[in-house]
Amino acid sequence: MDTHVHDRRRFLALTAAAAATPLLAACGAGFGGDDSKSDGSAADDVTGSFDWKREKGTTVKALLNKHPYTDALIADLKSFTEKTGIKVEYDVFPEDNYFDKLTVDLSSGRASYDVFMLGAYMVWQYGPPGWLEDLGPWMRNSAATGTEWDQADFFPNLLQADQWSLKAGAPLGQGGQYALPWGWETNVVAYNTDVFKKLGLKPAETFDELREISGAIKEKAPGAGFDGMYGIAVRGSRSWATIHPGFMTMYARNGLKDFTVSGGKLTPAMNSPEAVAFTEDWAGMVKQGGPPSWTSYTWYQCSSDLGAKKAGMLFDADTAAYFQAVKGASPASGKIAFHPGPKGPDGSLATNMWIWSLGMNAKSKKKSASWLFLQWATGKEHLLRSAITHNHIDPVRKSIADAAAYKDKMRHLPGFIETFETVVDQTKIQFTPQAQFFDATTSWASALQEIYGGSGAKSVLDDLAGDLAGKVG
Amino acid sequence: MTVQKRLLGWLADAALILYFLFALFPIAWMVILSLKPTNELFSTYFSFSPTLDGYRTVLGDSEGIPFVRFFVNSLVVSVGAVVLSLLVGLPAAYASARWRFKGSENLMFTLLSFRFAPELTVIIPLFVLYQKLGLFDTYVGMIWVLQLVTLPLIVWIMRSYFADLTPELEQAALLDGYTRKQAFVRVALPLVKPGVAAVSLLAFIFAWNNFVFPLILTSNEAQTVTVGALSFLGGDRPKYNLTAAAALVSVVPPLLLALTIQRYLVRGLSFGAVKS
Amino acid sequence: MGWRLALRPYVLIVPALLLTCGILYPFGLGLYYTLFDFSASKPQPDMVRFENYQTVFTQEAFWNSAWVTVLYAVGAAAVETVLGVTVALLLHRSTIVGRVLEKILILPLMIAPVIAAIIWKLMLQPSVGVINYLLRPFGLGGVQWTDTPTGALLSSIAVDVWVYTPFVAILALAGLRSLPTSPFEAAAVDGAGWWYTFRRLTLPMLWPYVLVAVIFRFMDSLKVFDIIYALTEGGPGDSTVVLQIRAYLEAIRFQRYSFGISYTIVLWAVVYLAAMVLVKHLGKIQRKAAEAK
Amino acid sequence: MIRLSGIRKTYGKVTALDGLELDVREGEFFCLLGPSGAGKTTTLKTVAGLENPDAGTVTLDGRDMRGVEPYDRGVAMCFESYALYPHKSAYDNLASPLRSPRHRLPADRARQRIGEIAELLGISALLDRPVGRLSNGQRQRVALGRVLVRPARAFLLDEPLSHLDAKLRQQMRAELKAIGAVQRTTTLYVTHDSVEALALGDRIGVIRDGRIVQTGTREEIWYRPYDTEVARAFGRPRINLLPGTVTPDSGFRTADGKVELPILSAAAPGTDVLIGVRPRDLTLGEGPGHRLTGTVYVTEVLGRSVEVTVRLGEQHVSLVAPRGEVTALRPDDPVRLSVRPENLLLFEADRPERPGRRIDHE
Repeated sequence: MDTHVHDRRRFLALTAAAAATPLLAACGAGFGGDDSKSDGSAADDVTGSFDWKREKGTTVKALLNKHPYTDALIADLKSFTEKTGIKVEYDVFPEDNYFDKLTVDLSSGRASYDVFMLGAYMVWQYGPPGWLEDLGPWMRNSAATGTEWDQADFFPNLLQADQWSLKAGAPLGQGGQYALPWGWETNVVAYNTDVFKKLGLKPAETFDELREISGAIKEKAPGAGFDGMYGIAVRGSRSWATIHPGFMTMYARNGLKDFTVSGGKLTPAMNSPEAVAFTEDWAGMVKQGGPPSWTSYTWYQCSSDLGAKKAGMLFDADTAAYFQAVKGASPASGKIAFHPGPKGPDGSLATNMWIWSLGMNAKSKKKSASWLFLQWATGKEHLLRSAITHNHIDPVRKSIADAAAYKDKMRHLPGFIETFETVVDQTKIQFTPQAQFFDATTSWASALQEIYGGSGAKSVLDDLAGDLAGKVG
Repeated sequence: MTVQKRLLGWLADAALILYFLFALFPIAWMVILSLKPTNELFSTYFSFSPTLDGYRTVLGDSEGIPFVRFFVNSLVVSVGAVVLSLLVGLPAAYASARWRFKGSENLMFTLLSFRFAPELTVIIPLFVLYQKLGLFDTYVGMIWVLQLVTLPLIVWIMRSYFADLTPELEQAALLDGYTRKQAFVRVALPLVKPGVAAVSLLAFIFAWNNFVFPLILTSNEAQTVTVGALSFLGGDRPKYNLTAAAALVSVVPPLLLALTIQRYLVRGLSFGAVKS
Repeated sequence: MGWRLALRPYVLIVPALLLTCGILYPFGLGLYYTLFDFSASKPQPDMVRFENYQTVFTQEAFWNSAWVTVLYAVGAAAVETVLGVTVALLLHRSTIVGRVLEKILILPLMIAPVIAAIIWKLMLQPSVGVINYLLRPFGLGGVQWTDTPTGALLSSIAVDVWVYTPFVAILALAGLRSLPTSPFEAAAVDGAGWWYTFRRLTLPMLWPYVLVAVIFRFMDSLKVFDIIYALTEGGPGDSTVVLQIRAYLEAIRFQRYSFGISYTIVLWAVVYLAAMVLVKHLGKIQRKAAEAK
Repeated sequence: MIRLSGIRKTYGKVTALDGLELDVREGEFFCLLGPSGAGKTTTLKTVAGLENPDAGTVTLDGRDMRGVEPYDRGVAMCFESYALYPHKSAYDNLASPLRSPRHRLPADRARQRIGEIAELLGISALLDRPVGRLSNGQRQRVALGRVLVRPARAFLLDEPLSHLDAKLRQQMRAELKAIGAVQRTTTLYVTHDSVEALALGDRIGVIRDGRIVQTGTREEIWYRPYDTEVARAFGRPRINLLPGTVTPDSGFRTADGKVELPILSAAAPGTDVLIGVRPRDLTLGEGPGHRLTGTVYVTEVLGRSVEVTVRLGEQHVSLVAPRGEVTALRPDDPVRLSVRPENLLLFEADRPERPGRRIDHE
């Protein structure tokens, strides 16, 4: 800062003088480029032969989101401690506020947590400031990683989803591995078999059919003994989370892009004529066959409506439907079937996904122990156990997806495994990676609400694109 | 009493009951929710198989959420915040009510304005600061930050309270041979007791219900019930029954406090709240 | 020894001052942050002086949010005032019904606003919510409470009203209980009607008490966050994006810390000014009320 | 002995005391008389150390009291509001000084002392009552008791009788003067009631706008009032003040010429003056001194005597006559009045900025 700035600052003398130290400390420690990139990875310090007991006696702190995967993890922590002698302390936070918590924590540049849960989208936000440890060197170091971890066993698209070169618009699957897939959700259609049978419906194979069926259910189901039932539950709240499940999946199946990338420059594409037409159709579907008060719908409302037999279909994470479908979970248990959902005009089953991943704090002072924890938590042994005895479903590992015990467990849900197997290879992150993801998708959700509320899709999406061009480009 | 008057009386009672229907229905609904098993949450409205499982789960620390610990944390932190605010705020309120010293008006107003400051202004700086000072996720840290909630309320209301209390009582005590401190403790303080009780209750409730500060500034060690109650919503299904049960359990301390000081509550605020 | 006397009030106030400084410090820090372009994508922030504020004031989004915030605050404070005073007046008659209900008046205040909003959201959900269920016999089963901009704003205000009306009612009731009885007896002897008594006696004398409650409520609802966050998240569209929601999104969700904090500083300034005006007004009203007595 | 010199005290823009000088002698019962807002209470509180003067010195028994805390000044004060502790019983109020570090007595001696005082004030039966359930008169006694119960260098009594009804006030006045402790102890007594001041005060100080206007015995105040205000303050019915001018032959003449009186004071002819005569110094009918004639305007019975208002030209004067002498009088009846020249007081005419001062005899 030059002297001119210094003068300028004098009027703030009191606060500034008092404030300067922590701010600079925060900047220096939290965002400083120099200390994190200087000399290779801490993984290189691990040499010799692989040993689970290497970090015996250490304690690792984990920040976890309240989730069935988490329940399964916590239930199994004892075996990790037995195996490694590492103690795991954890904090569990409610999903609505989990990322606020994590974001503030990471941005402070402190290592209050060594490991934490995150989604692939968060890599785009947390990666560029250097908050996330690149796990690549750890995976590649045979002294740090046991052979049984078996990297090849992961579905490759999942592993790639957590890889990025930290450059806006650069495709995933290149650069550092900033998190490891741990559990995931693919976005498909779940439907109430009772109402489909009664009304003689078949799962939609095209988007037009989906819209038709949605409207038909809303029109006819209440008269056919399904009190208050509407066609299709999709998220609609003013949140980034509204975009990524059903909407983005269908958007992608229509061959649409959020941004176009050329020469490293991102151009918003949600206002392309095709995208405008699609968005109009989507809003129309919601109006005709969607939930009342759609603009307040998060996955809580979507999934509970399916469970309460108020929604004929749910186009959202397969797990959201799964937890309503399992025996005794809801009135609709046993009456929920799964289907990949409508194909795109060209037959595409491109599907968007959410990956609960595990990441490591770049500022962690216990990286070696943290890596052992990540390795164990994403390893076959734990994941298989939690898939079978708990509800850690939608395995990230092929070996588990193929395991007979797992298939047996899921078999009673009509179409679940078939659907999973159909879409798994075409499921990937359909968004263009960029750091302003949350701003972009929140505005996008807001735009959807406006279109749903009756504003012209073209002008709303043009505004959105104009706004985002400034922020993202 | 004329027929017309009696009729009006009934109408007034009916209006009152109408308001209380509005005020109490959500709480009644929370009670119903808390007694529902998870799988009947949305299937029926008023007919269900009531179960105390919700409460068992919440109080049994299952679901991975140590709610009982959060409960104790909330108690420690809220009581601590109110007690600290009283210790510090009562003398300040007294001083500013008794002596019109230089800058007292502005000082008091600034203090009040903290009550209305957005929590987000401080939350990030405070987080950095707490991490540095080791106050993150500690009782001390929470009690400190909750002063933002409790101190201005207590100072502002108690100040008007002291201002309404004639200074001659303490002056009489001085002439009786008591020191100023003794006059404050033996004469002024007992007289503002109802006000202290009422304002402490309000401060306690606001501290107890605070959400953003504990969310960001605590983890497991000092986390409080409000954040805890919300934690039950996550997981495989939104478990409103557990959230409702947790919320109802966490109403117990403020409710008990309110019942204890019931006789002070309205009286206590009656002359305190006014003079500025 | 004279100086010791002059110093006494300061001595008493010092602990509070110290504590205030403890609170002030992070505020100063926050204020200081706003002079930089501190964000996740700008790891090494530069001083930009007042650029953040310039951006805030030139953004259409800011003015929209400011407008929504004012609507919300005025709406909530107004309804709470009218309803709270009405409830207090009804309770003040001390009928048997009133005495029983008075004991539970404070209950809604004890539910954390964020939880209250979640429960309300559940109750207002047309598909499975109990309110639409109960309204079905009246043909109102299909009302989509939060689905339009107006509906969403009104629903949020309704939750605010639910939580905070007891606060106003308690203060108003306290005021009613402390009014002198002689003017009312005189009015009764003069045969004054209910409305006259209310307008000419009750209201002017009660007003200072109510105004304190109104000030607290108005200021507090200007910085509403919990309720809207849990109920509408700011939607539909931008219709309920109040300033604190915008600040939250910017500072925490989008990680533009400096910019987000600038929003809160502006909000604070607005609240500060509004409070100053109201408190001045309060002083005037109190003097008037004192004369009325 | 209490001495205040050059005391100034302001509250913001309001000046409460404006260079006040006051001297209360040892053992004296001194009444400070003045209208409300004159600075009486502030004076008392300044003596007690409850208010710190902006300038000037307070001396008690010759010691400068600057910086001496109230509890170290050894004075006892009875507040106009009584300032009884509302959360305590009458007994506890009386016991309060005796439990303080300054005047502590062992419990049994305290009880005995309180018993004596309660006996003296006739409140023995009330001691267990909370003060909220005492009548005004009873509270006043308790407040007085709290003053008397402890040793004091001086008593400061602030309108102690003002809230009592007339009969009780008269009774208390007598009792107060009869209390031994009061007789022995320097007492500064504040009142707005001139009758009270005349009845109680060994000396009286008249205070106005934060200054002492006049100090003196009741005779001095009565016969040599400093100005028309002081003259008006004492005596009911009020003194008659007739406006007029000094004639070239050193007489007094009203504007309409209906009243002419000789004057003993030296005043330049043509000066606007007020001539004062107290109603009781005017005699109905023939008597010694000057005579005046007029007509009856109105009569008003005051117990055994009657106040007669007589029209003298355009002026009215009041006089008090025994009832027996005036029973026959009807309005408009012509009457004769007489007044002794030595009972005539001559004042400068009142001016907007200050009341007219008395013009002294030669």
